[in-house]
Amino acid sequence: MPFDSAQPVIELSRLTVRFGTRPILKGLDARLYGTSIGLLGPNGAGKSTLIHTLLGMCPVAEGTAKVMGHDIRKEQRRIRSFVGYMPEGDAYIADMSAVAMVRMMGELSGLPPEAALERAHEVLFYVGLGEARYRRLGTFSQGMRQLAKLAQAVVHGPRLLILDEPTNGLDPAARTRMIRLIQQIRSSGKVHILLCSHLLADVEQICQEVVILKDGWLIADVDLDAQRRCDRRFLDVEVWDGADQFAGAMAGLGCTCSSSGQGRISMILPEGLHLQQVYQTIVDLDVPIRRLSYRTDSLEQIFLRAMESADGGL
Amino acid sequence: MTGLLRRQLWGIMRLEIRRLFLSRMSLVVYLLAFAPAILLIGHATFETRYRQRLRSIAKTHKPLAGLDQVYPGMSMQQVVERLGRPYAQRFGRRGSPTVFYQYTDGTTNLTVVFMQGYVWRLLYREPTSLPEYLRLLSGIFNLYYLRLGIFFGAVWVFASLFRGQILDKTIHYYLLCPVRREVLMAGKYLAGLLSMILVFDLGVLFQWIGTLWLFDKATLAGYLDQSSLRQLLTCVAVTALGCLGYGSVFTAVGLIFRNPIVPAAAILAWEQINPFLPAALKPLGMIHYLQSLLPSSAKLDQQIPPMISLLIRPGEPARPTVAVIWIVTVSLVLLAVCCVLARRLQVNYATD
Amino acid sequence: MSHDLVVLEDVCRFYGEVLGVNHINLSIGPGITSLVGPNGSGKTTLLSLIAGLIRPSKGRISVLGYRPDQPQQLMRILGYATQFDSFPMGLTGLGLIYSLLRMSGYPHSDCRKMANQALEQVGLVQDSHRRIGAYSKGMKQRLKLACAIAHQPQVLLLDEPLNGLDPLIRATIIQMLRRLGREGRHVIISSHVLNEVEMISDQVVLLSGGYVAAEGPIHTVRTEIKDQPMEFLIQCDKPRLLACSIFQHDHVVEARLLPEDQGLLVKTRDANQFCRTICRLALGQVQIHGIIPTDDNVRSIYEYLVGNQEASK
Amino acid sequence: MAVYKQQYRPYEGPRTSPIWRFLVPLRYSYAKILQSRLLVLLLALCMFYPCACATIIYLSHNSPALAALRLRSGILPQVDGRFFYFFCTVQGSLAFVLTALIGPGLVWPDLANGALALYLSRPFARLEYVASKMTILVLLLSTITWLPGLVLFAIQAGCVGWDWAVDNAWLAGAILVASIVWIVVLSLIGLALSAWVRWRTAAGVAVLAVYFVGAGLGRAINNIWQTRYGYLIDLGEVMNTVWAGLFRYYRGPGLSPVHAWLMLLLVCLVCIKALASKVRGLEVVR
Repeated sequence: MPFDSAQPVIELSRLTVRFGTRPILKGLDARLYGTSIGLLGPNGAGKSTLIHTLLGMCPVAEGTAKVMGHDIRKEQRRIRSFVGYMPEGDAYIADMSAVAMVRMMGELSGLPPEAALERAHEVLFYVGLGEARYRRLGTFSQGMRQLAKLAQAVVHGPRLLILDEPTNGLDPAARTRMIRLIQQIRSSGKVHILLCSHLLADVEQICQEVVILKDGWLIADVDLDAQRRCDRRFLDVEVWDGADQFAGAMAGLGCTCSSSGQGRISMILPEGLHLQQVYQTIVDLDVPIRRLSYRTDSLEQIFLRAMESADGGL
Repeated sequence: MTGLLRRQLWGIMRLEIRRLFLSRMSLVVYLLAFAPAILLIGHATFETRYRQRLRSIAKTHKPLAGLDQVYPGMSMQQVVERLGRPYAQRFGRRGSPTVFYQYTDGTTNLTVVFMQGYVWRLLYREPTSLPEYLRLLSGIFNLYYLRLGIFFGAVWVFASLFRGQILDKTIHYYLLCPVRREVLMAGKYLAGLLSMILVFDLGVLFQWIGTLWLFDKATLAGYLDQSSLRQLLTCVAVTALGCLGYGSVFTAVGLIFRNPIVPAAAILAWEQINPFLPAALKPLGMIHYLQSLLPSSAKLDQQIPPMISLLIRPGEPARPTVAVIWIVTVSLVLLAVCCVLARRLQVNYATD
Repeated sequence: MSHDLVVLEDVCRFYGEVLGVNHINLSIGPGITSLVGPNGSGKTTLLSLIAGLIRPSKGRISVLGYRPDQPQQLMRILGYATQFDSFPMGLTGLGLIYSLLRMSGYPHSDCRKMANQALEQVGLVQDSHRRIGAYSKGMKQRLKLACAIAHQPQVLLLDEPLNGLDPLIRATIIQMLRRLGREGRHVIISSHVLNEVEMISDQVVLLSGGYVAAEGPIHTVRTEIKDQPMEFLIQCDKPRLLACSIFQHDHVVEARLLPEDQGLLVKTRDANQFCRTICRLALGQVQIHGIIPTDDNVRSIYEYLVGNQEASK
Repeated sequence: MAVYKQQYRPYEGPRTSPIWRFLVPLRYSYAKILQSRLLVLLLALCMFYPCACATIIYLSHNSPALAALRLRSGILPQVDGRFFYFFCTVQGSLAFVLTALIGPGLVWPDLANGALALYLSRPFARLEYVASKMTILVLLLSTITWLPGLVLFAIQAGCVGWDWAVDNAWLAGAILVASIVWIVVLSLIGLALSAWVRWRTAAGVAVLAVYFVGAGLGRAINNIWQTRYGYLIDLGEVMNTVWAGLFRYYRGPGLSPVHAWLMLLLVCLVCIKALASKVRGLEVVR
């Protein structure tokens, strides 16, 4: 890693932001070091506000924050010059060609016109808009506009890439493509990524570290790899049919079974019950199974746990 | 079934009326409807205070003779000898050799303009009389209200009934209700009509109130005796009919055209050139009939320039019954067309 | 015409020269049905056709026996949450639903009750008196849902209902949809998020380029795709040994060892038979602690049936 | 043989100075604006009156040419404050039409498609954004107002001589100030309306409406109240008063120049306020 790991990417100290009198962020304290940080939280938790504050679009009421060691209250311009931002909503200039817009954005970030042109072509190829780069952005489809947004966010070679809901509204193929791109950018090792998304599956594929906000408080800062547990007592089984029969038999062995429809059964194995016995039951009953696995904690469960414990803690 | 129908109609109307009255868009309509009333009322307050002031000045600075006793060419001294000291005097802009003397006898204000010591101009300001005000009112109604106010109000309100919601991408909420499209149409139209009539008739009333307020009871009683109250009632009725007629026209326009501004401009042009059209073409339009309904404006003609009187007077006025029947029939036909259009309306914002 | 099915017979719809949907034949029963497909494959068109917001160029549609061009009857049993994030101006959340119910002809007290119920179901009661203009994207999304379910329709059409919702609310909404599905209502959802589709839907309709590419329960659809052998990830302690024994069977066409003992990838032509075999082998000397189908999901079906066209674009 | 994998690369080249960065969007806007034929045609038309003026100035100092055209020298107007006042009035109206044509397309498309977030998340401040958009109008309007005005002044100076130029230097200043004030007011109005009116044609109409409705209403107020303050909402009248003051030309009774200047200031402030509330990186949530 070429990064100075001693310096946090984002450092928040008692960061408070208010809209009018309504507090949106209530004194956040955190030091985030990860190369790819996920920002999660329910609607209205202040995720977007945090991003806007980091970019200097919201006035800070109290406290401060540092991005790569630069104070957001004093060095806004500096921060914006090394941050790439992909906003959540539609953002494009309808009557410009993709290459012209990306180039202009590059120039606004301080690239000389020629360099900006080179970079514009390069990043558009890179995000896969090579064929369409002379077309007007107004004629682009939703997925292409998302890609163009990503292209303009990386055109100036940022050191921190802030992505707000990058996969929103994309169809599955485009979503896969977008995630692969972000993974590639991350693994180039030259960019930190701050990703904000509701789709936990996407966050899971991209991020190492996850920060969870709720009602303007920071309630959890999780290292994903460390948190992913694999509990050997929880078993998921899917069968083609005969779910009830199978569940009955397993209950006979002391399992707690719950069926969630379509032949899906979740079981909690009692102490001492061996997996072999489960297979034995399957073979004996001749149940046509199609899946059998231990349950791993998904990000969703981590998230829900965090929310619950926050409720309890408050 | 009729109970359900009534409930549905009312349900649509309450939502629409609220939308029409309370949204920011409705400010335009209020402005169109109340602008003349506001001006007139403002003027009335100004005028009353001005007259009070003149009266109080006249008590202390009564001129020695009638204000008509001075003539251009008199010297400053002569004027002062005849009328006494002015209650106010003012000098022209720096360098210019003019002096203004003000006199008043309690009702009329006289400004004497001296150029290098001699009367150059006499500016009388007399209180406007009731008939003059009524002429002004009828002019405002004819030239502004009928041709522009109600017209643009109708464009704004009725064209947006459907088109506005299509542009907003909100029409589907209405179409997804278990309501016949015809009922929806009727509800929207009625809501638009009610609010238009309310706003614009209030506008008319305020204009009259603002004007009549200036006069004392005696003058007004004489005026009401002349059964000129009919003029007011006619204005109110014509406003309502105008809303009805233009309303149906622009409901249809809003359903047919993607951009109602263009046809609205075309219709506006057509209505404006109505007086200059050959007699055969005149009846094709609303303004001809609406004007036919207005009380004959023969009294007004002397003081109004010929171009404008041409604009105000319909060439060959239609009979009131014919006019009303025509307007109502055209509206009904257009509403029937609207119903058919509403039935065929599809929600497809993407390609719009 | 069947009275508990949503039936489309040879339905076509064109917008000028642009294709909306083409020759759709579907009959959708109770339960949760998901429409899946790339952008522009006609999902929204299909939903709007069923709701009668647009008319088919050709073909017939019947929703539980009602025709879409009779809104006064159809809309009593149908609710539609569209993809548009727009609302009539100047209303509160409660006001909107209340007004819409009033418009449908319910009396005042019923409207209040029904509106509150609907808002409660989507968890918006607290914000029901705020103006919609001040709602966040997720709240708007939920409000649309509430509008659609307020009159307790038998048929519920939802266009991207989970878009922009946070995971917590997503979970509650999914629960609600499941409940509606269990109650025997027709819930038709269009969605882009395939793992959610997989979690909630009883059956999928896969659209591509305006045509139906596949329909039915997910696993049935998967087995119908004969030219793609099914793939399983077997997690075990002795992958090499297992690979040797597994190759004895005819239906196994390929086995691949993953690096770092992550397991063994096996492709088979007969999934059912394969699972039986594995279970039997598990009783032997190999400790198998996971049999995970890697392509028996909507994503794989999607990729097999639609993905190729995407790649060529 | 070598294999180069296409992948993301960071940028490590030089950066440009931030001072002139607001000129960047300008370049792209001009490329777009000058593609419109209507506009180029209109610009050419706007040059008609200055050309005519130049001819008049030239002729009035060239008696043989006058004689050849059989004109008496008295028929041509004097080149003085009045001459330039009329010049400003004509070119000012044309500038107004140009603003109505171009202004609406400046801010609104960025607002509609959320492009502001892209601009303002870069080292590019709101002020710079407005400045860059304003410069578009200012440059364009300059080419039809004070630039030809000063050229006319130069021609006159060339024909008459240095002394005239020195005596009448205030005229050149007046041309400059008059034009620039008008341009600033116009471009602010154009930008503000473009930011507030959500539809391009409507914004164009709104620019015209500000002018004509103001004029109409102002007259109405004057008539009903018998005052002159109605002129305050008549933008054309306000501007003409300011110009008349600058060119020392008496137009008869009207507004006082102080009131007119104050009104212009008020208009500018309102427009700036309107712009400031719309040009933001994020939507304001209530």
